[in-house]
Amino acid sequence: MAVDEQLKIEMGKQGVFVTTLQELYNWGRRSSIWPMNFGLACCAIEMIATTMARYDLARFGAEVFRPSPRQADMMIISGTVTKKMAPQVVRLYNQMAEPRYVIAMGACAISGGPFKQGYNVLKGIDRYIPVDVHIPGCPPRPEALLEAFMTLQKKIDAQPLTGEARPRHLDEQAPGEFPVPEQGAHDLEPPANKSVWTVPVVIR
Amino acid sequence: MLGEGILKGLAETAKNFAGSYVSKERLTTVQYPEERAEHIEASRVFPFLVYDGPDAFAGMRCVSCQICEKECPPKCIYIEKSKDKKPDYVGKPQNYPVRFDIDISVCMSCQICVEVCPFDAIKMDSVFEMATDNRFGGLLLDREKLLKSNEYYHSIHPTEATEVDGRLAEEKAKVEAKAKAAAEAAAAKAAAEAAAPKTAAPAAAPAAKPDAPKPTGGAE
Amino acid sequence: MTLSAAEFGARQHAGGKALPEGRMVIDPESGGDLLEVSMGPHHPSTHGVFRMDVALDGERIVRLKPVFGYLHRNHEKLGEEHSYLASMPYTDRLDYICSLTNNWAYALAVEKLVGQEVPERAEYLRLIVGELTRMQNHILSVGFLIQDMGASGTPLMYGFREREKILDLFEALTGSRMMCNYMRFGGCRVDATPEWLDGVRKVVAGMPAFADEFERLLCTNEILMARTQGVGVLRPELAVSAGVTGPALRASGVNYDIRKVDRYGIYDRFDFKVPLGEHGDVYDRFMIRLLELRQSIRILEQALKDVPGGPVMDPKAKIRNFRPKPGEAYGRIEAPKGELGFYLISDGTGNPYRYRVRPPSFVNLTVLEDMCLGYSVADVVLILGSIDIVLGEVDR
Amino acid sequence: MKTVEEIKAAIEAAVPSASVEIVQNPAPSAQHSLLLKAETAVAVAKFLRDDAELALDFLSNVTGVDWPDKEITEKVKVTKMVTKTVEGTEQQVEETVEETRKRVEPGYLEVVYHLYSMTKKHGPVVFRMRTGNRADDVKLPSMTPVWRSAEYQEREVFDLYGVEFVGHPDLRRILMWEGFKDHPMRRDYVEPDDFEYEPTAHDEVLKRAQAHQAAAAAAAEGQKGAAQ
Amino acid sequence: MVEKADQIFVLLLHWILNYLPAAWRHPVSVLLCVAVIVAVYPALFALAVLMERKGLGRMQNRYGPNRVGPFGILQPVADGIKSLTKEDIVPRNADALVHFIAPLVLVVAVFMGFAVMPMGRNMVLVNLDASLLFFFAMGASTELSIFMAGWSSRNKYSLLGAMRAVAQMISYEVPLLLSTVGVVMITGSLSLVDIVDAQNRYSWGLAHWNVFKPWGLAGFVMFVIASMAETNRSPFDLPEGESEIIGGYFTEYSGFKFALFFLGEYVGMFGIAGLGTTLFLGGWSAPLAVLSWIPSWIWFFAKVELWICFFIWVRGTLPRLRQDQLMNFAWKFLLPLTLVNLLVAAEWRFVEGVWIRWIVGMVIVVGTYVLMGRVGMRREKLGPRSYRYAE
Amino acid sequence: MAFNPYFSLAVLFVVALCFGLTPLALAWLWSRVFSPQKPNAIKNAIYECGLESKGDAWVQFRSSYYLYAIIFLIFDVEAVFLLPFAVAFLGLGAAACVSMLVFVLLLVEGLVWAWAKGVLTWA
Repeated sequence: MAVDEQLKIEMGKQGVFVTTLQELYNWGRRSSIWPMNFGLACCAIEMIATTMARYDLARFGAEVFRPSPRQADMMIISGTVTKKMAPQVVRLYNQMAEPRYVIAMGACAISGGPFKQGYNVLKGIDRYIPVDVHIPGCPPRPEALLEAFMTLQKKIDAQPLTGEARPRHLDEQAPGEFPVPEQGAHDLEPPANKSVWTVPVVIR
Repeated sequence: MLGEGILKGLAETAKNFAGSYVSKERLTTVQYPEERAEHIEASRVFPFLVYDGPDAFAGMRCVSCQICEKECPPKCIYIEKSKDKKPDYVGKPQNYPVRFDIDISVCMSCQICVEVCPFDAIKMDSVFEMATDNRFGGLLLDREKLLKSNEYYHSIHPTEATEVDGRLAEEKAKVEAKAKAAAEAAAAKAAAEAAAPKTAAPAAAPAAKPDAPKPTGGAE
Repeated sequence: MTLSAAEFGARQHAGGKALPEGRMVIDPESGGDLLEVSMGPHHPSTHGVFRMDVALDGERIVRLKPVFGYLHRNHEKLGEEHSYLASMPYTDRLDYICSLTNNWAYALAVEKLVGQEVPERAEYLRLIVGELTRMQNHILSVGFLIQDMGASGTPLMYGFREREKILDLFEALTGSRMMCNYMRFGGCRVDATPEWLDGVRKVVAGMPAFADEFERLLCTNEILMARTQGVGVLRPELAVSAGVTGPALRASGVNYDIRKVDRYGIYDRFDFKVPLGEHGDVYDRFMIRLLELRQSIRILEQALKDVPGGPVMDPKAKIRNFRPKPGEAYGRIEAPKGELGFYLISDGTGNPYRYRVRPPSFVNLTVLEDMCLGYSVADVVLILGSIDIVLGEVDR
Repeated sequence: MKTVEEIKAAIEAAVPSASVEIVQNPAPSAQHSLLLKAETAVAVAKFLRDDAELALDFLSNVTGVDWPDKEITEKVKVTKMVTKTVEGTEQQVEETVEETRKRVEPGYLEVVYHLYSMTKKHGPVVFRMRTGNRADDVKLPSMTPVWRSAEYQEREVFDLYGVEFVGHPDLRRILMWEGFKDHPMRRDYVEPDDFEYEPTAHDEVLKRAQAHQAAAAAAAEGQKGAAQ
Repeated sequence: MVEKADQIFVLLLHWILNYLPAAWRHPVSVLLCVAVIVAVYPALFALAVLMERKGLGRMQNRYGPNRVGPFGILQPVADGIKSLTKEDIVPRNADALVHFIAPLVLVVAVFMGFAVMPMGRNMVLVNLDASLLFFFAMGASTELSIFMAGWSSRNKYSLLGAMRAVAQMISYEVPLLLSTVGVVMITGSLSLVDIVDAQNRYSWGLAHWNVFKPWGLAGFVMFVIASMAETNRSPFDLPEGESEIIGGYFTEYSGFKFALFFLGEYVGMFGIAGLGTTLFLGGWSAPLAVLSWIPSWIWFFAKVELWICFFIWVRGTLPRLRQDQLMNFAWKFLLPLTLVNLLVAAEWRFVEGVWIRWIVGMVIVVGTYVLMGRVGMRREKLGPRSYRYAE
Repeated sequence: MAFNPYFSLAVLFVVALCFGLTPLALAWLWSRVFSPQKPNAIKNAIYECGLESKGDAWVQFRSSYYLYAIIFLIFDVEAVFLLPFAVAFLGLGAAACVSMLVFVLLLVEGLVWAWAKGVLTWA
């Protein structure tokens, strides 16, 4: 839209305004991250423990666990994503409203973890959706989840509102849809989403 | 009467609400980044490699026997054995790992590597703050990141570390005594050296891991 | 649309009519549209990634098909690919709320397979951690049940408050909060210090007060009674036929507790009773858990009086290069959720030839549809919660 | 409780056509089992459940086991007629030779059931059934009509091993998705190959990972070349 | 001085209006009052949300939000900014227009209710003769909005939620309305201003609040219960029923539309709390004559907040009812009780003698309550149980 | 100068509507300028626990819902009749009250009838 572009340029000129707006925006979404009520496996119990009295995720304003993806900001992939579950996870991620964040909690969510040799276990959810923060551990302690949460907040703080470095959801060109894999006769098809998953070569 | 149970329940929550302002028992939150729960000695998260003395490389206890690599249930350890040798803590030349990688994005913190290590070289760390947005770089720990000093080990697991130290010192003393004896009796020298690695086996089983009959090094 | 004749027949045959008296399912052919809803895999109260395909008439359940496998992590396959020892940490992740009883069942099966003895002190430690596990499981399952009922977390929070105390004990003994990996074939991995035992005594001493608080908060609450009494009735014949075990079975009035039947470990030394329900409804299952919690306290009080000294590991036991002779064994214990069994076939190599887990949650789910038919959506989540499943164990 | 031999005798008395074999278990657990024929299994099972003395009303566990075809190499003494030249004349002589033979022992799928009694509080009684082979003759009678608890466990055996239970009310895949073709717990199952990123691989996995890495490196190289 | 503090807003308004030409005065005055209503209640909403989150926390042995701003007080602001900048999703198959209108209908309806609410002495926007009826009319249209939301989303959970909501709200509308009839009977007016004035009298230093009378006490309790159901608060939060039907009618709402629902629900809560306060707790009047120096509007808002606190307390304690139980409770328990309460109100007028009418009234209402409770529990076979043990 | 009280109500209506519309407009503006909306087929599909939604949600519901509505109507009308009586109650004699009681009792009878007929049994 031409008008929008002009508006953006106009706003770019008024740098201060954008900066304040950016700060306000980042502060707002950083301080009010509502997780999706979404537990997969072992780590879910630690995720629940994090919201409970001892650790109290609520102190950060993040105890509003929304059951519907429409109202949630953050998806905590807490546990093993199996190949049977992966399409559902990807679909749920797709159905969340932007901006949305993903925390891969625990070894299984990052890489398949101890179960990665299994035939039905997805070797990391980042094969299909972009993950913001990874927490290793099996399961990570509740404090580790809190730390990851703060890491995510820092990450949000550093995101500019305009310009090249702006996050995915502010970029009109960046894809908003992440295709849901099909369940084939032997495996998921495709086995990974090439636009989010590029593997570094391991030198051996 | 109808509603009695509800009133009882309301009284219970009210008690907790009021109690949260006066009693620690009713306000159990530990405010994490500023406050921390008391460190539990046995607590384990990811493995690390212990080295003695000031130099990480020279004091490295690992002799790359690869037992942990083999026994690790999720296969998250990768070891590359050196071609050359360096002296270990008793002074005997041993191989060392050129490469020692642990993929903590896979590690299940089961402690089996620690249990099977005959050299007390790998131990469990208690650092859990490893969250990262770098999937490939941040979660693969290499030898440099894994090596931590014996002092650090003492600081996190004092009881266990003292036992390990005692055991190692005993072993070292034995080797030294044998070496001394060997120097005195040149004839016994060769025999003493051959027996040196075997001495690891009969070390008294400590309380920390009394079960494992110590394997006599290498894969059996 | 409705139950197929074969399904119905199977039910009839297996000693249970599809519906107890007084409940009826409207014939969906006769009018009114059915709403086909999928509850799960992402649903706040399916305790993970369980799914139920539900057909609703208004809000009433006409058909309910459980769909499993969303957490099928190939546990058994991995068990066959790993050595006997390496499977131990995997058992932690079966029923991830009660890792220590899983350890125990697996260790027991392997000990049966090779005829391994366990030192007395280790038996005591196993019993202590096992009963602590049972306590925290029951606390949690009751908490989740009330959570499903729509309480905004309060009972669950109180439950977790106590659970954290028990988890601290686990961590101090085994090094990990949840995934303890504590037992070995022929004993336990580490010994408990006297301070630890004192810690247990302290926690156990505080437990009755918590149980009282919980009971005041919930047991006579009219809303809770209205929601749970007479809901999800499981009749004893069906329960036995369907292999239901654990508190769910005893709530139906069947006296079957493997701690009493098999007398494994050292349970025969302690004096405890098995609470039995009468109605077999959700309230009974809920109460049986609370009563078992009190019995666990009783067992622990007795066990903690005199823990004998000695080693915690049979010195003859082997850890690495453990190769049982060919043969097979089925070992089972009374896990908090029911009968947890391990069936192992050894072919003489270092890996089991067949490694089978008999998960209580999975088998207990057999009766889910029978219990739910004719009730409303709101009851389904309660009935599911009262069976107390953990998906790690259901799907393995 | 009765011993396996006594149970066998009792079964054969009650169900005359049933021929029950005893499978010995050499392990210290000494849980010997009964091998049932598929044709009479349901009748035997009903007897086990309803017999007043046994009263095995609780089917605890259903297990599938895969025993693949075994190639057995054995030395056999063979006697055959050989034409030999003995003392200048050709004669048919009987001769015993040792020969190495390869023989394929056909595999089978096995289902093991563990029974207990809740009323009598005894057990376990183990019985098993075997299929004809692993490919097409994989039908076994379902125990679901006798014990409901077999319902999901048999579905699981069907899903993971491919044993078809005749008489099961609802035999569908349970753990894997509909449309999945393999039976993953069989010992010859080939896992999907998705080992792209394995920084700590060994053995089998290492080989697969290396193959992937080589392909990826080549592709990256090719792209670079194309870009230049 | 006391009077000035009491009337500070009224004086302020007059002071401003003095600077305006006469023709403008009325519209501007209305506009200002409306602006105050539309500003104050959302602010109160923010406060209530924070109170709820912190209060629930305290009940559950934890702190609750305490990091965003000092003591977490900026938490609602952050939530607002977040909601404002969140993507708005409209399902493909949804009825887009109705989907869009539904939250607006809710917000408008709940705000309209405040038009007739006396928030302090001389502080009411419109003093309608039938303001009570007006309030109920407005309150009823929230049902419409919830049904619109659930139906238009074309989501199965939403639909279930909407169906539940409509059934629940119409069922509780009746006891809610009937529990107020006693007040109208004794006051003889449908105007909320008159009802407060009638309660603003003192005998022996104690106010004549309706709640201090048997019919008022019973009416009050029933009003509280019905108001919880009307505002979908726990234990009557079935239309949302997170653990059963995900989010109920607002499952498919995201961004600020969802925030509007959230807001509408809370503001509706204030409305009903304000009405209850006005009817039973003497509105803006002080409970004791000696406390009359505290400005009237402080009393009003304090009572409303207290009411909200009670809602939070109940929410922190009780599980949810089931739909049929909810309906049974409304029709088979509350409704007969409200009718009995009318008798008590009539008795209050016709029986002479303070103590006698007190006792007779209490006997009727408490007796019916206990009897019906007992019969109901027995019929449903509910009650504590004892258990047997096997050795 | 007497003003129509409904003028105030109209103002409140408009302002409340604006109160709802303004943030929605702001949110729309925000999405236009900074954060583009990216609708797509998966995102805009109906949410159903992570699965593709099968069947339509707009089905015919059972009649029990409507029966409640009818009873509600009866009692709401009753309340409408009751309120004028209630307002005038203080000025009425016992006879008027008794006749009102009869009216209420008639309705109660209706309630009891519906109750006995099982209309009030939620299915």
